[in-house]
Amino acid sequence: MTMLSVDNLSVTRGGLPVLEGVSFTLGAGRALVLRGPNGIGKTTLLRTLAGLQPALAGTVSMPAETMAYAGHADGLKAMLSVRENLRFWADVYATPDIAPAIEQMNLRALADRAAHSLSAGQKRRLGLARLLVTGRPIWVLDEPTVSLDAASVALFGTAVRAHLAAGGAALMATHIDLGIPEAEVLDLAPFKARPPEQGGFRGSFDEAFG
Amino acid sequence: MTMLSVDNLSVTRGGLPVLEGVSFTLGAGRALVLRGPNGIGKTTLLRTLAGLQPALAGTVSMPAETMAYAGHADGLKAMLSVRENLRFWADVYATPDIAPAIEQMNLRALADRAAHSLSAGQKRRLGLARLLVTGRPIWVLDEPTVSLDAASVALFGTAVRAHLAAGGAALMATHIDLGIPEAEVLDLAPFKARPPEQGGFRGSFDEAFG
Amino acid sequence: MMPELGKYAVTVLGSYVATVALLAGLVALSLWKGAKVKRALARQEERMRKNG
Amino acid sequence: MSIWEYANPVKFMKTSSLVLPWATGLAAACLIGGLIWGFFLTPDADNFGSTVKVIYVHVPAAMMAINIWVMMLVTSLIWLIRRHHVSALAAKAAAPIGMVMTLIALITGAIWGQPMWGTWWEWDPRLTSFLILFLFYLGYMALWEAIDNPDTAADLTGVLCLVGSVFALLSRYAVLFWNQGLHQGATLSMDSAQHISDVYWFPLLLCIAGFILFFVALVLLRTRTEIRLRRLKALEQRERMA
Amino acid sequence: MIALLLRDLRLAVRAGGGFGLGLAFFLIVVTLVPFGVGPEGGVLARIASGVLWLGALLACLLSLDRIFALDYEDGTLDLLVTAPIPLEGAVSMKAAAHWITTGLPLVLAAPVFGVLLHLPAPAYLWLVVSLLLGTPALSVLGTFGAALTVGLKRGGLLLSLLVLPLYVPTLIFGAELVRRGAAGMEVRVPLLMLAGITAATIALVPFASAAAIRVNLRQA
Amino acid sequence: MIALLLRDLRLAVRAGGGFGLGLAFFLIVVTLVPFGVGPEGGVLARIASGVLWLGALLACLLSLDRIFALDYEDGTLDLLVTAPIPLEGAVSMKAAAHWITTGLPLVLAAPVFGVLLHLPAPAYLWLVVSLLLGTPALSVLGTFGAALTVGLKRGGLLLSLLVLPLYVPTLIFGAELVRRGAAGMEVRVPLLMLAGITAATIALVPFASAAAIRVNLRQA
Ligand code: HEM
Ligand SMILES: Nc1ncnc2c1ncn2[C@@H]1O[C@H](COP(=O)(O)OP(=O)(O)OP(=O)(O)O)[C@@H](O)[C@H]1O
Ligand SMILES: Nc1ncnc2c1ncn2[C@@H]1O[C@H](COP(=O)(O)OP(=O)(O)OP(=O)(O)O)[C@@H](O)[C@H]1O
Ligand SMILES: [Mg+2]
Ligand SMILES: [Mg+2]
Repeated sequence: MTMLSVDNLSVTRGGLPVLEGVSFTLGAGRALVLRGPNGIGKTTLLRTLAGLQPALAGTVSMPAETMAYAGHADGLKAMLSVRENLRFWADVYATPDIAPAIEQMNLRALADRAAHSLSAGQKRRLGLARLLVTGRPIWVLDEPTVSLDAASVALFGTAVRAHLAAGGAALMATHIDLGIPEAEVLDLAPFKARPPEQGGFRGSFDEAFG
Repeated sequence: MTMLSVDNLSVTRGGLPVLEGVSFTLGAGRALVLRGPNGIGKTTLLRTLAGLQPALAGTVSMPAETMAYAGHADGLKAMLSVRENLRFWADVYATPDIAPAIEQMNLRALADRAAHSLSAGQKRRLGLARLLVTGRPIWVLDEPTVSLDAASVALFGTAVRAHLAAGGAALMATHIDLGIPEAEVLDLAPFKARPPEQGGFRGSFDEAFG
Repeated sequence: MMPELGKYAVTVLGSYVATVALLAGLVALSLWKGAKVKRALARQEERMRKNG
Repeated sequence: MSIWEYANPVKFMKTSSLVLPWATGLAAACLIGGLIWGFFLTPDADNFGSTVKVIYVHVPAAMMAINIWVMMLVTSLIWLIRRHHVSALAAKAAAPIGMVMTLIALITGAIWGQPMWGTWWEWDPRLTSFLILFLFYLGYMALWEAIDNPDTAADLTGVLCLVGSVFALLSRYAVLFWNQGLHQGATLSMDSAQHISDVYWFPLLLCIAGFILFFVALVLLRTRTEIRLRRLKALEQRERMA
Repeated sequence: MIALLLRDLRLAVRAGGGFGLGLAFFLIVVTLVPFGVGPEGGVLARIASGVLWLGALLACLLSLDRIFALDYEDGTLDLLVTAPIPLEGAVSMKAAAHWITTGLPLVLAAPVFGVLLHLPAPAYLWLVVSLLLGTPALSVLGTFGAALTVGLKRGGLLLSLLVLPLYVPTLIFGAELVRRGAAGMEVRVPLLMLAGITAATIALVPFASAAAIRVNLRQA
Repeated sequence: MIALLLRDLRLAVRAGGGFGLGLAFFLIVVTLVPFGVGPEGGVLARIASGVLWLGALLACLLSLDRIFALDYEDGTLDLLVTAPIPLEGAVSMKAAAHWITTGLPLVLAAPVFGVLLHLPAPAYLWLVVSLLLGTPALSVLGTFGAALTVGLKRGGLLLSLLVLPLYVPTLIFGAELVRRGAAGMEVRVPLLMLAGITAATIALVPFASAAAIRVNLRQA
């Protein structure tokens, strides 16, 4: 069953097209990894899918309220404890229980620590636990394993696999190994936007101009 | 020739010891990689070496003004261009020229872009270019290759090797492969601070109390 | 027994009442917080003794 | 044995638990004795009428307000120089008492001003300096509250107390320069020419002693609480690390 | 949505920006005014209502600039926009939290500060009424300004520049209400205007704020 | 060290916190005052010098809170502390940059604003002199407050609470200097005091600020 389908999508950053003609579909229980060199437009693509910015062309279709997004920043409040941070997002998404997320991301020992006193990797783990409490089936993740040690990467792999097994789907951008060998890989390099002379899209201002 | 020697160092975070009895030396032309799980105290150790926080016990000896530190955050000003950011640090460290750093980190195409419009990996590359303009022989780096793609990791490896060949030294904490196989590795897990009952240090207040 | 305060009764009584109320409030707050912290510390020490 | 031994928290806890009951008892005795003496057994004054009785709360509170700040300055310096935790915690414990004393001086003064000067508040230098002192207390306490690492908070509030003291003093001169006031001069001096009559003087002395002892007892109590709180934090943290 | 309100209140209390601070700032402004304009009771009484209103405005302003900026910087705003609560509601909750931590304490404490400035006796009631009616509009307009400047570092001064002109009608009717009330004059017009402005602001401005945030995120 | 000054100035210009904004804020405060206190020229002239000084103080304050916070958050402060320039010098440069972007424009523009408030003619010279002598102290004390609160999110209001009481002597002598100068009275005492306070502040306070920053970084 297809949960997310992207058709001929072009995305812009700062008014300039960065990727064009991206198409893929994501079914229940499947994971897709986006790869590509720095600056190719992975973050831009994911933000577009998350609805944070409009697409230049093409269509994105998925059922409403099925997607959870996690970007480069974790969205943690430094002054709140790990538990309070999770509790807040659970309330926003109206999920009843945060205990499983704390267990799965191995945060029990840290649950009452203020977020600002966590190490870089511990913060990231909390950011991933937030995903679990959204209860959303489609995960859209931007470099989820940055700063994680090997054990935590494995933990993340387990969480993703459990999510897929429960009928979810995951779309992830990364440069490093996520520990999910069964995921398909989409290299974005071929979709790099061409300059207008070669038939690429024109930037928002170019277009209006000529 | 020894450039940095650390002897029986214990470091604290938030008033509590996290690592104890760490000793190593770093000679000219050598690189040392610190490893260890999230939260073991890599960042804390590096910050202590950089003089940002006092050590609990032990000694750190290195010649004055020989160390350049780069932490989790890059210290970039979003509103300044890549070139202006580098120029500023070059002025602070009184190094004459930023062109080689721009070349080495492949930033020429981005040189006049404002830092806020860089992608995560591009920002990181700029952070590393900053190191090159310090002109300092000892590099102390906290997870330098986060967010970098394979090509940029290789670029970083080349820069480190050039630095070592020029008689520099590098101390780096990381979870992932840095692409510098000749570096020695120090695993910090054995140095985890013991609780006081087992003969470990007491926290700053415990000490006064007991 | 009450001294004759004349037209300034409100002034004098008001000052005394305000002073005593503020001091009493401060003392009550200090005692309350003291008891609370003492209890919390006892609980914590107990727990740490049990766990090793 | 050096005096610094008392800066050891354990030693401090032991000694203070011995001193505390005595200080409390003495404070209660002086305070109640002095206030009763002053309130019931002193005559009205010609120029003040019965409002002269306000002096027994107003003046001791005003004196304590200043002296407590000085005490905080000294303990902050001890912390910054010798790093005795008890010293910093004593400063933290004293600040709310000082703030309340300032508030008492301000409120009783305002109540007193209404019949005497015909206004609740006048921008007289004495009153104005007290208002500024109150602000310094507020800032100091707010900074303690805002920082959650206890040693960092101790360091920063210590620096603030130091800089603040200098500027509090400067403000006093500035305010005097700015407005000559209505307030009473210092009649507490030992100079007999302007000495207030003994009838008021002795109960006032007793009240002042009472306020001082009250402060000592309360600051001991609060410092004990702060020490426990500090230890609690240290233990909690160690538990988490384990 | 209540979760957001509670979280913001909790953050305000934790992060050294709690209830007391707005008040303390207000007290300081009131203390500083006589240093500037001289201590004579007559002059002070004339300008008292204006000073109190200006103080409220500034206390509001100083606590505003980080209202969205913090959420923007740590990525929370991205996540909130993609969360299943309407952004307009989230913005209103932010404004409510801001009002509870700064506006409300000011309303309650204003009479005490009135004493310091020799505010004439009949003005006290009107001071409280005018602040109670007017300060919610200050918070809501403030969130609008904060939404416009959310992407900027050092938005502080720019924010004031955008927001202060929007405060003018509230300030005029608020201060006028106090002055007329104190003088025993007719107060119906400023009272109704003040209430009307606040009601309309609360109802409409959050839509503008939400739109501004969406635009700012688009290029982040 | 000059590099730091230049960088800060450039950032101020780029990031929407440049020269103009302090002035614009000042202008708005000056315009709002008549709305608050009523438009009679007599009252305005009496309070004009005080209002101008208070406006300068607030314009300073609003631009302060991010003075170190931004550098702290993006990691620059860590790097500056490990760089080969003394932190005390860096702090002074920050204060200088702040003064150039907020204090100096106010000094230059104050006479214009004086006109709006019917400032009496002989006061203009003294207004400029007092602001010129006094505002550097405001910037330096402001950096001290900013250094104390650098680790805190939403430090804005707390910062004001810490800093404003420190501004009292400067404000009093500054406003008094203008008042006396305008009235043709002796100005030597306030003039000397103002200059003395500013000189001592510039010489000593940066050490306290640098110490506060080091303490704050220790636990970062
Ligand atoms: C809010 C207002 C007031 C404040 C902050 C205040 C402050 C002080 C202070 C600090 C002292 C101690 C002086 C010293 O020991 O040298 C004092 C003493 C005194 N105050 Fe006030 N005062 C206030 C209002 C008043 C008023 C309204 C009156 C009466 C008209 C008054 C009458 C006195 C008297 C008689 C003394 C004792 C003078 C002496 O012998 O030192 N005060 N006040
Ligand atoms: N505000 C902006 N204005 C103009 N260009 C921008 C802006 N932000 C990003 N870009 C550019 O858009 C391109 C795509 O950036 P994006 O962040 O999507 O890359 P990415 O694939 O996520 O890279 P990384 O792996 O480094 O995170 C980059 O070349 C970047 O420099
Ligand atoms: N402010 C603080 N107060 C108390 N404990 C803290 C504070 N900051 C960090 N810690 C704890 O100190 C320990 C060491 O943290 P540190 O950041 O040095 O780890 P790290 O090895 O760099 O981890 P990572 O690989 O995740 O970056 C961690 O367990 C962390 O939770
Ligand atoms: Mg990216
Ligand atoms: Mg780390």
